Amino acid sequence: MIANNVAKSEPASIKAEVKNFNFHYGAFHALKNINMPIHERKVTALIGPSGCGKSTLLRSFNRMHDLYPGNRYEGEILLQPDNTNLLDPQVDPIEVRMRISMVFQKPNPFPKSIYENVAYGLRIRGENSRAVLDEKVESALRGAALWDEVKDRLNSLGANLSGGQQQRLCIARALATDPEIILFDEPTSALDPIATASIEELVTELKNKVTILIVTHNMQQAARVSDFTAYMYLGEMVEFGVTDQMFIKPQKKQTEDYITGRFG
Amino acid sequence: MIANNVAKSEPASIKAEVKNFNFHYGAFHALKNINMPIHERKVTALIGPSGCGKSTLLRSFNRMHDLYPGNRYEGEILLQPDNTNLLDPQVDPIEVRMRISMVFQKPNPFPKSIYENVAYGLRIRGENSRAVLDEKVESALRGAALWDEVKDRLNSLGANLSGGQQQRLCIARALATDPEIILFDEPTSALDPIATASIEELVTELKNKVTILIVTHNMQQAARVSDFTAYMYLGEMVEFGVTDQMFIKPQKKQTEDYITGRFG
Amino acid sequence: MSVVSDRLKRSRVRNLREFGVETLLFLAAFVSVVVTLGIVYILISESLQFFQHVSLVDFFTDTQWTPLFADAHYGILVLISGTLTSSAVALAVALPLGTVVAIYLSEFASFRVREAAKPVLELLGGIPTIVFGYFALITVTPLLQKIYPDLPGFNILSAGLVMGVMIVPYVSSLAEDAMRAVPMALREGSYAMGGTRLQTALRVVFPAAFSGVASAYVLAISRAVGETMIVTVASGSQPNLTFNPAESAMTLASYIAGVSQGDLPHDSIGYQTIFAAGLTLFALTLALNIFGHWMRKKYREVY
Amino acid sequence: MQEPDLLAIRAIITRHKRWDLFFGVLGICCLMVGVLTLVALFVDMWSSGAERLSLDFLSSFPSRRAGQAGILAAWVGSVLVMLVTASFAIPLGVAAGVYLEEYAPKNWLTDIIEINVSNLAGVPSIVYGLLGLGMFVYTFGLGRSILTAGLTLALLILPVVIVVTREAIRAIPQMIREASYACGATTWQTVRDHIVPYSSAGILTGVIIGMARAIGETAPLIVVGAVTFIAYLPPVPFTGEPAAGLFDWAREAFTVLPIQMFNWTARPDAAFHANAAAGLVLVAMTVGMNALAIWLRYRLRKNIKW
Amino acid sequence: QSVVRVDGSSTVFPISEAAAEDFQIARREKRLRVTVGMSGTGGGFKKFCMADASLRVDVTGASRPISTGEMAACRAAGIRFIELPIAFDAVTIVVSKRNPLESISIEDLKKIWEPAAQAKIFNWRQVNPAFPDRALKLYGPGTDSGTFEYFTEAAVGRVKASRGDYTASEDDNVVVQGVSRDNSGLGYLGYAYYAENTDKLKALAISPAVGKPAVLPSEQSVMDGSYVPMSRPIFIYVNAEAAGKRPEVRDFVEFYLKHAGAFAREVKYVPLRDVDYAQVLENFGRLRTGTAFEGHSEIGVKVAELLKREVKE
Ligand SMILES: Nc1ncnc2c1ncn2[C@@H]1O[C@H](COP(=O)(O)OP(=O)(O)OP(=O)(O)O)[C@@H](O)[C@H]1O
Ligand SMILES: Nc1ncnc2c1ncn2[C@@H]1O[C@H](COP(=O)(O)OP(=O)(O)OP(=O)(O)O)[C@@H](O)[C@H]1O
Ligand SMILES: [Mg+2]
Ligand SMILES: [Mg+2]
Ligand SMILES: O=P([O-])([O-])[O-]
Repeated sequence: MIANNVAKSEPASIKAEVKNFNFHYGAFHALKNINMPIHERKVTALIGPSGCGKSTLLRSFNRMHDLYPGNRYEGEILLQPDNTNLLDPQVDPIEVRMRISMVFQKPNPFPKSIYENVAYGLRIRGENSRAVLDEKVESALRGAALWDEVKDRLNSLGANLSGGQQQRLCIARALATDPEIILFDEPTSALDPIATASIEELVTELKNKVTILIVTHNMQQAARVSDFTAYMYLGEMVEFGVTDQMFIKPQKKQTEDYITGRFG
Repeated sequence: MIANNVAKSEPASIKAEVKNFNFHYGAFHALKNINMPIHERKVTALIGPSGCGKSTLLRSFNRMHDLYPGNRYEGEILLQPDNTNLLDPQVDPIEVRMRISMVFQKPNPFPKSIYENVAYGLRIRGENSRAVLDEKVESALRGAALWDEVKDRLNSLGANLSGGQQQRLCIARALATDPEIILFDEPTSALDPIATASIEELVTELKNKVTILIVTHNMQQAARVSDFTAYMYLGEMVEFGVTDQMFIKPQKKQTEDYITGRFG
Repeated sequence: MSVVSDRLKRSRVRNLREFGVETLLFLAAFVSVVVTLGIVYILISESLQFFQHVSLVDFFTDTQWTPLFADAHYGILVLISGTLTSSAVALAVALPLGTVVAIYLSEFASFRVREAAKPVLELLGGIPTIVFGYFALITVTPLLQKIYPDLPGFNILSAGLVMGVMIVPYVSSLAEDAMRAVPMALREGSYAMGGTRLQTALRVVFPAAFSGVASAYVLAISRAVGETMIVTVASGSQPNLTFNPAESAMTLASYIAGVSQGDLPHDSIGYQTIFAAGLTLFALTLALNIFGHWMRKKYREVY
Repeated sequence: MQEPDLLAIRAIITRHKRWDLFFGVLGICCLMVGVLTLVALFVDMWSSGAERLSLDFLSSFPSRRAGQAGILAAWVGSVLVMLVTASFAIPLGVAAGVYLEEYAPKNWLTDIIEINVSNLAGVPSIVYGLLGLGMFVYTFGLGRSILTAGLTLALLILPVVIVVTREAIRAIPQMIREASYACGATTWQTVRDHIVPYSSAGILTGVIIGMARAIGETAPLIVVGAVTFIAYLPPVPFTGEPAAGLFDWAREAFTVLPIQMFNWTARPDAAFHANAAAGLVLVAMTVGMNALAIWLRYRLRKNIKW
Repeated sequence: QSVVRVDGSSTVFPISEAAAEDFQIARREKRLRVTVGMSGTGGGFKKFCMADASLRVDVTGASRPISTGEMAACRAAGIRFIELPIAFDAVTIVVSKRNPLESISIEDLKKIWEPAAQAKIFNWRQVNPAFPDRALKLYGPGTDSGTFEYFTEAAVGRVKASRGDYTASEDDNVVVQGVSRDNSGLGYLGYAYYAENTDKLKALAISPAVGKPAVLPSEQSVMDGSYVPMSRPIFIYVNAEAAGKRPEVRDFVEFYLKHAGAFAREVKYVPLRDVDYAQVLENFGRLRTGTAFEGHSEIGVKVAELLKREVKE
């Protein structure tokens, strides 16, 4: 069903794989038999019209749905290299989340200082040595291209930053703990064009270090930042493929209609 | 400064005109020297990236900003045929709102019956005759292409309708009082594609009876429904023109970048 | 170009009606100011007469409070000490308990537990305080005496403990509201980092909700300071300058209530003392509330 | 790619989860302190007063013989006092809440009113008693009557009503207001047609909670002068000889449940202490009112979706 | 419909309440009404002598005679009153059942309660070396009560002269509660409270002076005048104008006086002798206004003698 036009011959480069995945919000069947691979150190974009289930799929990767009652997973998401099905009830969601970070649609820095925001993930892992923290906070902020802007006011509140800076702060927070995958849910939709550009640039750089999964409603953004694209519609995966090919020559009429803006 | 490529030779067809309009949210200068005409019984679209001031401009037309303290208008919006500046302090905002209706981004029916939702505008004008109300409610619901779907349950709650139906109910509410202009602020952004299509169709039909001003973040939508388009950026009116020309051959590089999705 | 078309002119009738309604509503809101002024006027005018008999120095430095005895002393510190001690005991129960319950209900409990527990706790706050008073005296004190036989039959401790339990719902309910108002996005932010419930609750939600929690605390403190019947019934109304909860004591409020039961002659100094005590109590709670207002402004939610 | 140190992560998680568990248990324990106190209180009152509860108890006047004493005058007094309280506190409080939310400009006067309201909410009830005594009894000459008691308690719960009204109003989404204004409604029309109707359930909840508090108040009523023994009911309007006026009952002397209870517990004769079953009735009344409020709030949350 | 308003002493309250209850039953067909408040003797006189007729009460109970200040207030308001003794109360000194003490002398009571003892006397031993060495915890009625005034006058010698650091309450059960639970407690209260709680409290016999025999409070010892100085008459005061002009007030007071003996016994007070009640009724019938006292209690006074005294206003 899925037109997987990526060579299957690169097994080493698969970081995770979604297999026959179904998701239910109570009685509502939100995701239907999803299959897709996540390539290591690549950017995979999820696109589709509003309500098609992009966020739902993304949030399954770090078991975010466990926070709310009544949600049900079916099928597997296999995480490599240990080949763990991260949906397995035996697997602790906290463990999953420690390995897979997330950046949200609206920047949501904690009501703490910039420093403490970034250090948060380390602190809850029990890291209290100031030296280690200092070093990791700095490198995360550098990684999020924020260091130069905030290095003189690490103790001011995260909320005092501009929207784009806050979003980069959230990225730094996600980076600080060396995650294996970072999930982005429409990370720029609340931002102005300039901030958007800086985040996009950042995402492109980050993929050298970490696997990235990004939801966006902006086709151009998907085209600009991603290596692979999955097009979803009404809870189904319509098409998955290498971004460049998909945008030039989608295999399905439906995908083409969407990409060219004929609906949505 | 504004490239007004519409023939100035049709004065009778101008419903309203924005002249040297500035708007301040307290200390924040949100709209800067806006000039544009609103053509009678045409659809004028306002487009531009998030935060550029589209909603702010739209809401100035029915003095919505009067509801909040600290907002300041400067300049004029001349409403025809009265040739009155509707921002004049002597003008009663209530009279303005009775003549210029509005439909919001998220459908916001009152928690009353469908019938009472539509009748509300008439009731506050003192209309209490059941016969008149019945007639006007029906014609407004027909105008909003909702009559057939709800005629058997006029007494059920507005909130029980689907999102698209709710939005059409809000349109019916706006239509019921025979307004001269209807303002739409991203009326479909909370709706699914099918509901979106029905609203777009409705807007196209309505322009036979009433002047329409619509804000949208969806370029394709602007292209589909509007006769004129205004492109705004950071509180300024960058370009105003006939929609077809603007989408085919915008006069400014900036507009072109935006329309082709190179940023935003 | 300032010609305003008739169709758009302001309507005088409508404006008048709107103005009339607004004025009426304003007057209703202003009643609260009138009430405060009334309270202040009554307290101050009676207290002024009181202070013609008693110097402020005596009032604040004397260590005995026996205004109604032949050998009269007017040391308000005695009542203040009782008020502070009983409040301290109550708050030592109410604040930690209330906070833990709030955190538990907002972050740990399932929806069903929360929906069931909150109303039950709120019932606790709705029970007449006089009922609590007898509960403290007749049930709690003997229990405490089993543990601590030297405890006198009237003591601050049992009144304070019961008062604390009574105040728990004020703290937990408001603090829980404040914590639940913290956007889910912040919680998700913390969980997404691998935080546990407790870490999320203590490190993210609680600090984010702090201004709301603080106003819950302020309300709890003013409840404790002003609580009357529990102390009147259970802690013995004995004017001791003491901070020992195992003793019997009199608070500002219980003094007023006790003396009011006797209904002293209007112009006697004894009668004026209740206003002096009332004024002190009012000043105490006013200071608290202003402090609370300031706290709320300072730590307004930053999320 | 960093090789995940799963074992280290798992060790950390196990440790943290222990704390989680500990806190969960602590939370339940703290919750139980409250719940058990409530239960103990009920059991306590029930065991000492249940046998006195009967129709006779509700329909007899007080008596010096414990076994014959009833609470007729007291509960009627409580109900009438509440009637007065409600009819003043609700309109005033709602009007004030509406003003503060929908009209008040942001200026110093509004600020003062706001600080004032929150301050009044914290003023000890006994101080309201002093106010009622000075204002209603001595200044306005309303006597030590049902009216005075009702007004005093009305002032006492006024801040509660105001605060709750404001909260209920604040829960109405701004877009509903905008929709109304966009239809051309004036502020008053918006308030009348939307704000008050949509917040009415919330306001009602608050009013009930306020009333439940007022009905249990003892201290301020002692100050304004409730009587202790009263063996007749206030006149029903338009009955009796000569016919009573519509509001004559409001000028009558009164007693209320908490006062009656307070008096009985103060008796030398221990048989009266069982009459603190009056307390059971009182608690039943407040619990009933609170339960009603809770039920309303629950219904409200379920029914209203914006 | 006019109401007979009664207020005043909490000591007298049970008797007034009984009178009000039975009176309303007896006069049911006439629908006569009585309210009884309980504001203490001082509070009662305050309402009794109030200038504002709408706040004034018709009858007030008093566990001590009217004071000079109160008389002045009444005079200022133009109120004349009739003083009517209705029973005896015996101020009873109580200790815990587990306290070995059986009797106490007035001197020792003075040492315990005088103002000079405040913040000084905290141990029984400090009072009398014969007493046990244990903490002394004191309980007593509130300062606005007649019991307090009478006790201070009788024990310390000056009205209201008392230490202030004891547990004071207008509610006499507080004394019962406190003393019964406190092995080292001592308190004083009205006889009725002791009579109802003989299972929890022990009354001390009182010796009026060192060397004199100690006497326990009882109906007998009060009636025969041997329980001195702690027994005292209690009164009601009636507004003379109301009694003269309002038949229901007159009717109520007469009813009250006719049954006072029975009511008093029922609520555990000591009644007067029948001849005395007859005399009281007669005094009332003549609307004999004024007080037989000098504005303060007298220790060890005899009712029969009182009723014959010259009265003044
Ligand atoms: N908590 C929930 N309970 C029930 N249904 C839900 C819930 N969250 C989302 N849904 C439904 O699941 C479907 C997928 O939602 P999802 O948020 O994943 O869409 P999306 O593709 O991310 O859309 P958007 O671009 O608007 O964010 C939608 O139909 C939505 O209404
Ligand atoms: N109430 C307000 N107070 C202060 N600034 C405001 C307010 N509302 C909007 N703004 C600012 O005014 C600018 C224009 O806002 P506006 O809502 O008109 O943008 P928009 O073009 O409608 O954007 P969007 O597509 O996101 O709705 C933005 O920078 C916004 O931050
Ligand atoms: Mg989404
Ligand atoms: Mg907008
Ligand atoms: O109420 P008293 O009898 O003690 O005045």
